[in-house]
Amino acid sequence: ATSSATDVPPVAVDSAAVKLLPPGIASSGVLRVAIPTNEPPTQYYEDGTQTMTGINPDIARLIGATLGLKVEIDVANFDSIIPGMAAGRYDMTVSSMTPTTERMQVLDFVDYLQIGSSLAVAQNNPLALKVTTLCGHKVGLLTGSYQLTENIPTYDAACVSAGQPTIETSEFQDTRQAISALTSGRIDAVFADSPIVSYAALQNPSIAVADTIDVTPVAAGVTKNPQLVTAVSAALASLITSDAYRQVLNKYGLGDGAITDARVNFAQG
Amino acid sequence: MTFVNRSVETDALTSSQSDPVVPLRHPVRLAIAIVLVIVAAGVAWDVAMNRGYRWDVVAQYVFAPRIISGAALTVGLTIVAMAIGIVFGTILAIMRLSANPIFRVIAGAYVWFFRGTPVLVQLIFWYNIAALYPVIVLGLPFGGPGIVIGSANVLIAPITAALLGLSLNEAAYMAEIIRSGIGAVDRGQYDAARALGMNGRLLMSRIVLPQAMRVVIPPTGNEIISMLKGTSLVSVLAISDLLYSAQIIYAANYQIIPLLIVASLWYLAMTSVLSFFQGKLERRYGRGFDVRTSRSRRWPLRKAS
Amino acid sequence: MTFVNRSVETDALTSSQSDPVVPLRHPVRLAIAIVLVIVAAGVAWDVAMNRGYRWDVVAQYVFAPRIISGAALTVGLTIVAMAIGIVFGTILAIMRLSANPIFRVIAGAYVWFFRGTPVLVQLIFWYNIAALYPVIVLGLPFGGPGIVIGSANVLIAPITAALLGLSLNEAAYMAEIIRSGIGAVDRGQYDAARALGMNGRLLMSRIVLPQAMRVVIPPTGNEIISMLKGTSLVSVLAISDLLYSAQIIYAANYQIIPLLIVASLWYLAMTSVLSFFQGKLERRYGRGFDVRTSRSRRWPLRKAS
Amino acid sequence: MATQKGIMNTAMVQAIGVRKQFGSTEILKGIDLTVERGSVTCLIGPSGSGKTTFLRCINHLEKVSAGRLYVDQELVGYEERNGLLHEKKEKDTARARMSAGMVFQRFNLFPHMTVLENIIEAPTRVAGRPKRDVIPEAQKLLERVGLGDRGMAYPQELSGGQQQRIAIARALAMKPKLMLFDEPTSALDPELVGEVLEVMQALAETGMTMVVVTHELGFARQVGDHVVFMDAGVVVESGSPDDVFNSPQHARTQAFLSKVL
Amino acid sequence: MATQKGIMNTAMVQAIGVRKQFGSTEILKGIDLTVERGSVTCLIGPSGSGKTTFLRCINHLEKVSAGRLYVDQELVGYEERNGLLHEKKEKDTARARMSAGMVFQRFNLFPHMTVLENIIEAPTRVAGRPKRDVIPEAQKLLERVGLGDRGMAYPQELSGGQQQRIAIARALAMKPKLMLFDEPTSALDPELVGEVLEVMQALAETGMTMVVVTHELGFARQVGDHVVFMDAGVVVESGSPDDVFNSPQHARTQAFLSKVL
Ligand SMILES: Nc1ncnc2c1ncn2[C@@H]1O[C@H](COP(=O)(O)OP(=O)(O)OP(=O)(O)O)[C@@H](O)[C@H]1O
Ligand SMILES: Nc1ncnc2c1ncn2[C@@H]1O[C@H](COP(=O)(O)OP(=O)(O)OP(=O)(O)O)[C@@H](O)[C@H]1O
Ligand SMILES: [Mg+2]
Ligand SMILES: [Mg+2]
Repeated sequence: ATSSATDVPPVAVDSAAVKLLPPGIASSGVLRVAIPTNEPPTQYYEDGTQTMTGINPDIARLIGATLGLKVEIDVANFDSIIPGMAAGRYDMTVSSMTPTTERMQVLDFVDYLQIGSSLAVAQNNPLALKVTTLCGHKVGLLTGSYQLTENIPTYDAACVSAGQPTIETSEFQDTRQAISALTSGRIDAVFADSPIVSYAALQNPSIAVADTIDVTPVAAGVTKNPQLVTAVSAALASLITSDAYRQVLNKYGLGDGAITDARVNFAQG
Repeated sequence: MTFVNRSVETDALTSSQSDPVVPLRHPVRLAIAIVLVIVAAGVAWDVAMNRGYRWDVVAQYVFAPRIISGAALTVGLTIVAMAIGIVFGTILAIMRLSANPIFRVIAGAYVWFFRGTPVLVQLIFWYNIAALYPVIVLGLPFGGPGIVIGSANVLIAPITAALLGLSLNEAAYMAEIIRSGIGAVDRGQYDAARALGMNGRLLMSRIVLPQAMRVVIPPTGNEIISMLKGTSLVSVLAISDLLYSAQIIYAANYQIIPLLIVASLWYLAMTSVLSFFQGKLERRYGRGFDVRTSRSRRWPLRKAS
Repeated sequence: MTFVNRSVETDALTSSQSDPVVPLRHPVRLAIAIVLVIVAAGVAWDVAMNRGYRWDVVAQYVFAPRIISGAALTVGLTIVAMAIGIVFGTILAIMRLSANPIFRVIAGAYVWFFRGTPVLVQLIFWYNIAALYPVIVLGLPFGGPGIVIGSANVLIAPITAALLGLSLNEAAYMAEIIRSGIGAVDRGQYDAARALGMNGRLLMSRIVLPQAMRVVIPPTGNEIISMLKGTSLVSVLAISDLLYSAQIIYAANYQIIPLLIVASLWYLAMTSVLSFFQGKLERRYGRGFDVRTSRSRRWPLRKAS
Repeated sequence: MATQKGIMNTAMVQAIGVRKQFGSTEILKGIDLTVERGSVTCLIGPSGSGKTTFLRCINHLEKVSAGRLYVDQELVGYEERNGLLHEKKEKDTARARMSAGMVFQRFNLFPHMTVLENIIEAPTRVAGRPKRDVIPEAQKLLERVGLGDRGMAYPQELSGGQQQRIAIARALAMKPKLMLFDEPTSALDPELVGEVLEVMQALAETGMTMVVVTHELGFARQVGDHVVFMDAGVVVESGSPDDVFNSPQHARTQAFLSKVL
Repeated sequence: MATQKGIMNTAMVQAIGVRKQFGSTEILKGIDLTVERGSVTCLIGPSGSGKTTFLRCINHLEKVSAGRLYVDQELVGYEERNGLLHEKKEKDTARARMSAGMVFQRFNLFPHMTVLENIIEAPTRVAGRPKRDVIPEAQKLLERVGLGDRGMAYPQELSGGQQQRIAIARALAMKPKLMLFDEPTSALDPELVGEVLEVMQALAETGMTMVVVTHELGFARQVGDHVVFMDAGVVVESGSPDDVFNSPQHARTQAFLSKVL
């Protein structure tokens, strides 16, 4: 129980995947991974330390171990991750990204986990909301999130065809700000990634999870480099069959999120 | 030795010493200038050519509706928040200079508090005030009875919270600026105005404030520019100003640098327009003040002319 | 009618007219003051009592190690960035006032550009400059040959990017402030100094800048306060300044308002310390300047005394 | 030149034991002085003797600390009701100030207004008179001070002598009963002094009551009805110009005059 | 008082056809003037006639536009090499300025320094002399102008007359060969004028070459060797004080003197 967050269960090195690595990374022996800033529980500072823990950093460490590389975790704000990858500052990012065709112009993606979207509402759900009954309600979402760009337009279309008002969305920069808008009664619900919503509900007795849907894969982003993406996909392909993978998922209560197929550049939506 | 006594040509910007004059050369200055010009040109050339900037994406988004509406919101917020900030700041400045110690203390405390806390905190406070005060009650303090005015969430829409936060904060800064402007008005102007029977509001509005303007305008220009950019803080309230609109777009397509360039181009355009009007206002309110003062500002590399 | 001719008491802050004098009452002013005091007390009482503020949580975190190290980083960044900004801003101000048009244009363009673009963009730019210039090359522009100095990613650590962004941006604002300060120095001071054989650097550093200080200090105080709070922008580079440290904590425990209060308390403390030293400096550099000017600042509710 | 003599309250200015202190230093130490209607009184004295302070008291710009000061029969700074002195409201003081016009050493024209705007500012804004009445009057005043064509100029564009003449016109525009001058020529180049003194002399000849602080002894001798020599907050000597200048009684007066002449 | 007479280059200041224009307006229209070593030359003339501009040219604060101006045998603003006039470097001009001391109408003491610091600033910083040598000299200068005990005061704490005396001491601390005064008493209260003129007279008696712009005709008469009347950028008349004041030849001189006297 005293294990530090940097400890991930041991995994075997996949020597076939190692052979696929681009020479630069192979010779340096280091995989530089960008992890977004603090967002419990997917990534967060271990209490009182500067060490990142959570599902994303742990998956990154497992990928590194499979490739026989030392993993260097760099914490960066989302705004500076993508330019940083283009700049060659990082090789990969594990940040619960949903792969879309638009984003694939900038990065290559390899699936590593599937998560759903959850709806958080006030305790006891006074408005009896479900994702299908959001028409005309105020819903907080994360800027640029999959829920905002993919789910909401579909629901809106349904509302319109049912002759109901569309959903009133508010876009927040941070899911926490959406949650606090929910607790102060400014909005009726928050629709976001299920791990974050479940964690918030755990911390905050005045809100509850009302609905979870749409379990879809999220992917690790890799700089546009054909060698690197094949190496990472090979590593993930062997990783998802390992015990270590399951142990890590279970540690964060995401056992259902295991994937069986580490697809490359498989666009959602 | 010959002495020149011929009449002098009247095109006099250059020395018209009638002997052949060898103007002073500044080899070091010239070299520095040439280097700087080359560097500037190089940077410009590079920026235009470097494919990392993705000028094609910039061109695609620079007039995107979302960007335009974000820019409009930024301008709108800035205008309203600055207007309130200036008016309220003027009142605070006058209170701080008042003979009434209570006014002085209250205005001083206000400035101390609002300059001392981050705008972000103030914005979040106003936005989430319902968590603290679910209903807004007009009533006696210390738990006395009161009249319920309404739910905080209804009364304080996000945009209201944004305006409240930005303008109350701005008022504190403007108060300091206007106070220093009032202090720069010559004492004799008060005497002259009072000797003519002017007083209170009239003295302030007709004599003191118009003259304070000259000193107040440049730092106010700084404030407006800061406010234009500072409105991006309201994105914590899920309001899409210019910068946040760019962020929303790149959150979806990851074209971060081109979209930041788009936002920067808009900010630069706004700042330029503003500087233009600031220059006009400065000239307008500088009118009637010592021309020599303005002459003295070109220094120190000027030659004794 | 009786005329008083007795000698006058020397405790003279109040009118010592020897007839019984009825001092002027200001009923409206008094009423306003009372209302304001009651409102202030009510707000204070409410803030202390409202359980929404969770003062227990505030007390628990106010000296948390993470908050303290965030505060230290904020102070450190502010000191270094302001120091660079002031030095570079002074050089820019002198360039803008130079007789050399190339210097004027370059300094003007610098100020225009850096005041006109958001610091956020500048920070991201410096941090990710490698995306545009993977290796930093000292060489000829327009694609000419050059010497490779090193990889940008190695050279520009997040903290370097933060300092570059903050200080280059600050230099533009300081340039405007110092320029206005230099402009406020009396022309006669230049004449007197030059008549004594002073020139260039000596004239600037011994005569002009020390006198400009008086005008420069108050807006510089504003700038430092803004910088203290503005360092929170560096959180885009995942550097934990004071505010971001508080945000990290509330991200985990959702105690948003108490942690924002913790941050605000620290900011208020810093601002207060700063204002104290600013006051000292203002007095120090105000020394030797017209006392009457300062007398004239207490207005307009003062009675003719 | 005094037009009418009653007991003492027909005087335009009547000071009885006027004292003024700033903090704990006493600047005026009991001034007794009477300025008759229509007379020109010249105040002379060394720097710091309290001349300006006394003039400011007359114009209600300072409140006396003790003694009584009447201007046009009205008590300065206080109102007497039921035998008690009530401090006057700032509003009433402002109104009272309108009865006297004041001209300052450093002109103090409003730099952000044209000459004409300077002159019509108080009549229109303070007295609330319509512009169409005030402007022709202002024009006449400008002509009276010899600057009929400079109405549209800004003060900064005028010479010191011209500015001071505008300041006189501005004060006259409020139709004061009394004009106060505080060293009106001492900030002027010597050759510009004459033009201002000329305007003042012409004004004196219209019967305006004037109190003039001045070092121009020639003017005092020629135009003054009365010369008052002040030193260290007291009136040392006063009388006709001839008496004071030609046969000063006090050593202090003699010492001062020897320096200034 | 002239000590030595050569052809023309023994003069301290030699102006030949000096012209100065600002933009397209010509302020000095060909000034010819010689100031002998050890003499006191008084410049008089109406406002705007170019007296200050000429004084500033002598002190290299302005560069002449045409004609030649020699100060202590050195050409002002230019160097002659191979028959060509080369503009001087700012550094050399600054050095040249040290040969003349200048006293301004508005004193221009450095307000942020004490009196003593004002005086030792240039000798230590510009001439680079050690403080321990300069301070005793400065103290002597202070005593010479009658202010030996005010070294630690700030200029603002002194009266105008005292400030002007400090300004004289400050200029003398650089041991100039020539002293230039630009209306040194015109910003002073009349009673303070005397003390400054006294210091100037004492200085003249030591044999210092002085050029004094002044309206104090008494001083010019008593101390001046030479009076020059300027108007509209030209020298209208010059000669001994007696000649110029008592029998002015030009109408303009007469008109001016009638105003100032
Ligand atoms: N508001 C004030 N507070 C404190 N002291 C003052 C104030 N106004 C004037 N004094 C002091 O009162 C004294 C008299 O000043 P006043 O200006 O009346 O003299 P004055 O005779 O007009 O002299 P001057 O010829 O220099 O104008 C001076 O010592 C001055 O410093
Ligand atoms: N730097 C300048 N640029 C343009 N014009 C100037 C400048 N300096 C002086 N002048 C003009 O030159 C003329 C002569 O000025 P100068 O100060 O030499 O006169 P003066 O004889 O000293 O007058 P005064 O007695 O008023 O001091 C004036 O009309 C003035 O406006
Ligand atoms: Mg006075
Ligand atoms: Mg002059």
